[in-house]
Amino acid sequence: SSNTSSEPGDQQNQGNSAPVAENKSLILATTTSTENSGLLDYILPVFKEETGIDTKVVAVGTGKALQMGMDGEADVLLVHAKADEEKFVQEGHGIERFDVMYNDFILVGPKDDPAGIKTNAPQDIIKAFELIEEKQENFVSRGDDSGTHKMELNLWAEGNMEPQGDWYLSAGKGMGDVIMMADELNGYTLADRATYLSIKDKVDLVIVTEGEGRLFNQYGVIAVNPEKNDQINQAAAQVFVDWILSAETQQLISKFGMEEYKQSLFIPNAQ
Amino acid sequence: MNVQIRNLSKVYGDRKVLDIDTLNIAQGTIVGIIGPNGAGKSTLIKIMAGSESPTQGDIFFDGLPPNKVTTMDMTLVFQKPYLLSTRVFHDVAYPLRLRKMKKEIIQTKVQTILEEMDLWFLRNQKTGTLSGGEIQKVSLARALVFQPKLLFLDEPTANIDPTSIFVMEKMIKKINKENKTTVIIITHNIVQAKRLCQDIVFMDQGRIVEKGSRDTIINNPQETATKNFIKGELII
Amino acid sequence: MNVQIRNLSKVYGDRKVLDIDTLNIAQGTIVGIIGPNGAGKSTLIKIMAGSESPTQGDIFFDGLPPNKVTTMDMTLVFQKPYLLSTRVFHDVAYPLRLRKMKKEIIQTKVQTILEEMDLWFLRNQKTGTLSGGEIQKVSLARALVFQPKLLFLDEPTANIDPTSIFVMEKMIKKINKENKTTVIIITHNIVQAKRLCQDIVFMDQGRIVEKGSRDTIINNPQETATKNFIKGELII
Amino acid sequence: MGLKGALTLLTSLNREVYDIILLSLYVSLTSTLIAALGAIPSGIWLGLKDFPGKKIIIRILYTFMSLPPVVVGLVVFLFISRKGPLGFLEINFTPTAMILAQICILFPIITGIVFNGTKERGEQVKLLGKTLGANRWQVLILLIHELRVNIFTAIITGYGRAVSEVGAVMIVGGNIKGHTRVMTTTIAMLQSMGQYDLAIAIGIVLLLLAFIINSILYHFQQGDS
Amino acid sequence: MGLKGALTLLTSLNREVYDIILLSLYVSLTSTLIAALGAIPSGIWLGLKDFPGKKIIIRILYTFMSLPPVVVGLVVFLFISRKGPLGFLEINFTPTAMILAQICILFPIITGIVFNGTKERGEQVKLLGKTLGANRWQVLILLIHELRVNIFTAIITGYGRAVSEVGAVMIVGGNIKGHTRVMTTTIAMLQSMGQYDLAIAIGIVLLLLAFIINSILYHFQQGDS
Ligand SMILES: Nc1ncnc2c1ncn2[C@@H]1O[C@H](COP(=O)(O)OP(=O)(O)OP(=O)(O)O)[C@@H](O)[C@H]1O
Ligand SMILES: Nc1ncnc2c1ncn2[C@@H]1O[C@H](COP(=O)(O)OP(=O)(O)OP(=O)(O)O)[C@@H](O)[C@H]1O
Ligand SMILES: [Mg+2]
Ligand SMILES: [Mg+2]
Repeated sequence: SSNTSSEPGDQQNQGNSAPVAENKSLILATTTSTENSGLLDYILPVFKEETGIDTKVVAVGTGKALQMGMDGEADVLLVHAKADEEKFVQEGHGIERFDVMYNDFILVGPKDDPAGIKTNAPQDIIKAFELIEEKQENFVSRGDDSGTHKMELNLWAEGNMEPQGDWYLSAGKGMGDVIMMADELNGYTLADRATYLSIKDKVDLVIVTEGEGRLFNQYGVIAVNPEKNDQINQAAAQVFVDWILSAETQQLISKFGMEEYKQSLFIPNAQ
Repeated sequence: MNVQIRNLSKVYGDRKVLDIDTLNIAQGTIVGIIGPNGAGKSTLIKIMAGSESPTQGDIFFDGLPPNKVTTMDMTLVFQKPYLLSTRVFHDVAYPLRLRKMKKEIIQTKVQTILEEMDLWFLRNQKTGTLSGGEIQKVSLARALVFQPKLLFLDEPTANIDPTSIFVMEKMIKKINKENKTTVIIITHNIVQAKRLCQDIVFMDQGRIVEKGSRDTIINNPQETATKNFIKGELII
Repeated sequence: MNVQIRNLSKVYGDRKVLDIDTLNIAQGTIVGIIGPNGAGKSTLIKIMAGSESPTQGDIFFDGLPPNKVTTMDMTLVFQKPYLLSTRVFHDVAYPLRLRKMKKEIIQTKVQTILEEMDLWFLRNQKTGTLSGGEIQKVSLARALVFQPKLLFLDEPTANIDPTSIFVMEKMIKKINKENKTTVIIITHNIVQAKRLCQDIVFMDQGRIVEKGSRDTIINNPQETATKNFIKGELII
Repeated sequence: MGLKGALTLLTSLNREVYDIILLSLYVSLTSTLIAALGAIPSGIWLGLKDFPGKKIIIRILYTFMSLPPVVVGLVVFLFISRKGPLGFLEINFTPTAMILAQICILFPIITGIVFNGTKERGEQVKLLGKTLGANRWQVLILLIHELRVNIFTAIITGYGRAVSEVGAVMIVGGNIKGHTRVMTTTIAMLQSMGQYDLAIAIGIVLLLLAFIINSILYHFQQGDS
Repeated sequence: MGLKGALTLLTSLNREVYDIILLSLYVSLTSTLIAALGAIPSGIWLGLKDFPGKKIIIRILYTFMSLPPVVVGLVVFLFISRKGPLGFLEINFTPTAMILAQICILFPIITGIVFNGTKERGEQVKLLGKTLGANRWQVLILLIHELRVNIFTAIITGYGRAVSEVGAVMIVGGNIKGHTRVMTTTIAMLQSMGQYDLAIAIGIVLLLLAFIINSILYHFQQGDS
């Protein structure tokens, strides 16, 4: 089924079988950033109201979320590691991947910015990493195979650097924890904007690098291949995919965060 | 109930603490077991009562190996009594509750026996606070209350004062008479053995040295060991 | 050591189990305490030995309240002895180890006393496996081994066989004579009290009913209660 | 600060908070109860019976008192996952799964503590029961009565473990809002979101509840002794 | 599968794996040892002494047996964080901090179990010691000797908790590779990365070590009894 590529129209039709799906809840495996930022709490009640489907959100790292998809433990995935996601679909674990929304990664660091990144590399992440390595300033890495971690590793590789030494701390923890650790250790870390904003007033960290193309953070949605096992709630998964890609939901996503942060935390970009 | 023992032995490590060829105890008798410390008296009585397993040998009650019916009809008062951590009344009532008797019957039976043994005033005391003699009295009361057919007593009056000893002995004699209960009692009090028992068994180093009627063993023992042992006590 | 007691009482809930105006025990004597079960004998001896606190009253040793020096020189053998969960030898050696004696001296002293009391063969046995009488013997040995100046014994021969009783009494008399140890012994064995003690105290219901020399109390008691109590025992 | 936060939280009458508390209680009490029902007789039995290989069983039992909750969670997860041998039960990400995982953690703990208590005094109690005519079942009841202080410690220790444990319930439950979110998973989540005050406030609520539960159990243990 | 994985892991002679194992042992043994040194005398003392307010202290003690590791971790973290009162010690994200947090978790557990054991038999032992002339210190030694089975259970339970605990060490240690990564945090991390096999393999290594530690402790407990 790996070469099966459904047109959105098909899905719309399949989505009509939703009533069957309603008596079972839908398991959505996603990243901590979507849950901890409050986005899902914001949009899922609308989903429930419109479709009657109860969504169970399991918030884990992207690596684990994909693993859950491979094992058929989740019905639908909302994650952010595009290359891995495409591989996931290619290998037949998912039906098709769709862009849903994006936000961006940012480099955060201590207010006094000991590596001088704010002045020397406010929009150049590779340069910023070079400065950190050069000055051996503490850098806390997610180290957990998450989407953010993968992005970070790509950036080091792109700059031909192999970070190691006492200053490079691989934590193996979630985004919130890692931001807190960076704060505590007066270090830098690569974070997704949503999580940073939600935690900003608890830490002294400031954004030192942002707004360049490489820091683009795309989220995608994938319905898990129903052939994995007969418990997969494919109908509901399709309803969810269709719903999150719909114009109304996209509109809803764009409104999230405006009130509290005066900016959208996720920018919808479904085609 | 009568009791027969055949080739009974108990070995700990390389020490044989019990080694008995044969012992027959007739229904309805009171039999005393006497002998020096470490002779194996408690080991013997515990094995008979099913509280310890022999290394080897057999025991028969009324000709049958131990079974559910016989064990329900016998009991053992341990040398170191264990009282339940509750109040005296409940401790004594316990065997009756095990036998699912009616509440009123339990009340009557327990009250009767506690009064007979001058223990009624202790009925609400926690067993953990009793004096040494009181513990022994309560544990005898608990054994007598359900009128067993076979009663094993391991030095039941060791901590009892001279006056109360007579009460205890009266109770033992009474159950033996009224209920035809066979009683096997270990005691270091030769005078008590003389007062209570029809037959006496003298043990030493795990073996039965001599057994016979009270008069034979106390007044006219055949073995020197028995003579010496009995003589010890009677010197005043 | 001599002992003086003034206005001693012990109350549990609303029951006064001990109520003693005055009791003086002279240095170097052996004093017996007799009386019915629950009379308060163990309570009294435990309070004297500092193992229980009185509700009220004072005790003096050689005129002084209990202090570190006197408590190091006295000991109590409990009615229910507690042996350490180790082997007999180590249990008996324990008070000597507490006193930081040299290893060889400990070895000699423990061996001597175990041999004197016919316990040497048990030296490597775990205390948890001893017979009732053996436990009492070991706990007496453990008390005697460090030659206390004041020795409290609570029914120390209740589970001892007639022959061994003489050994135990010999040991008690010996420490009293050689070491001038004051001995206070509770017993239900009137004959034993007669053999051992110079003075006897008769207690009932927490009070001292009568005290005096052995001959007075046993052969010529003044109080009816004492008479009845003594009489009970001597009927054979 | 924390205590005040806890009280504010409790008096806020927030439905979600109450659901979380109730689910915590349900999961930890149910798993303690079920584990205890199996573990108490097992511990007593181990304390009394002699059989070949007992020594090694005991060591394994002690070892299992060290079972890491995360591993237990993972193994249970693999068993009940859709692909797993028990997948047909469809209990993944449900309170039932959380209870199952906690039972695995508590069982060796409660058994181990009861076993040790029984070893010291159980034989004596059993013999007494038997000499007075108690059958197997009655002997068990008697043992539970006489060893109640020890059994109480075992249950309290087990409950303490259940209610405070986060690793296993997080994995098999998934911390799903409204379904499997309990106090500890909430605390862990809040902690990772930097909401320390709220995390500690819920921690204090958890302790207050433990205090109440312990007091109730203590009351039972006292009985008429 | 898991056992084979564990063996492969152990024989791989991977330096990183060995460091993680050694740090786990160091942290859990040190915290058990320190907690036990304080908790054993405390438990004994509580079991023997009567004083006003004892009942309430006991209830609080039992309650603290339910301390959620995450909360303990968080509170310790706040104390030793840069801005916290003990920030000057600069022990955040170090093994010392992990030990500190675990001591807080183990202390009530060990104290509670020892307390219950002492309650049953401690008074008798104490009185015997005193009548034979033991001073306070010698009485304590005697009590530890006589209550060793119970104390052993307490230590095993405590160690089991320490070595399997993840919530507190994760927060105060930070699971930093090469610095504060222990077996449980590794397991949790691997689990969160979906690497189940490796997670279970490390879990089995953890249990093997627990087995060895328990056997050694058991050997001591046996002593000459
Ligand atoms: N587990 C054991 N290991 C070794 N020896 C044991 C064990 N149990 C009992 N014994 C020994 O067996 C002997 C017999 O014990 P038993 O209790 O039957 O004596 P007894 O005749 O009742 O003595 P007493 O008059 O002192 O009560 C004792 O010497 C005792 O030390
Ligand atoms: N904690 C308690 N609460 C209530 N009564 C108690 C408590 N402790 C002891 N007693 C009572 O105090 C009385 C005296 O006890 P004690 O042990 O001193 O008696 P005794 O003279 O040594 O008796 P025995 O000859 O039986 O050893 C007993 O009736 C006992 O039940
Ligand atoms: Mg005996
Ligand atoms: Mg007494």
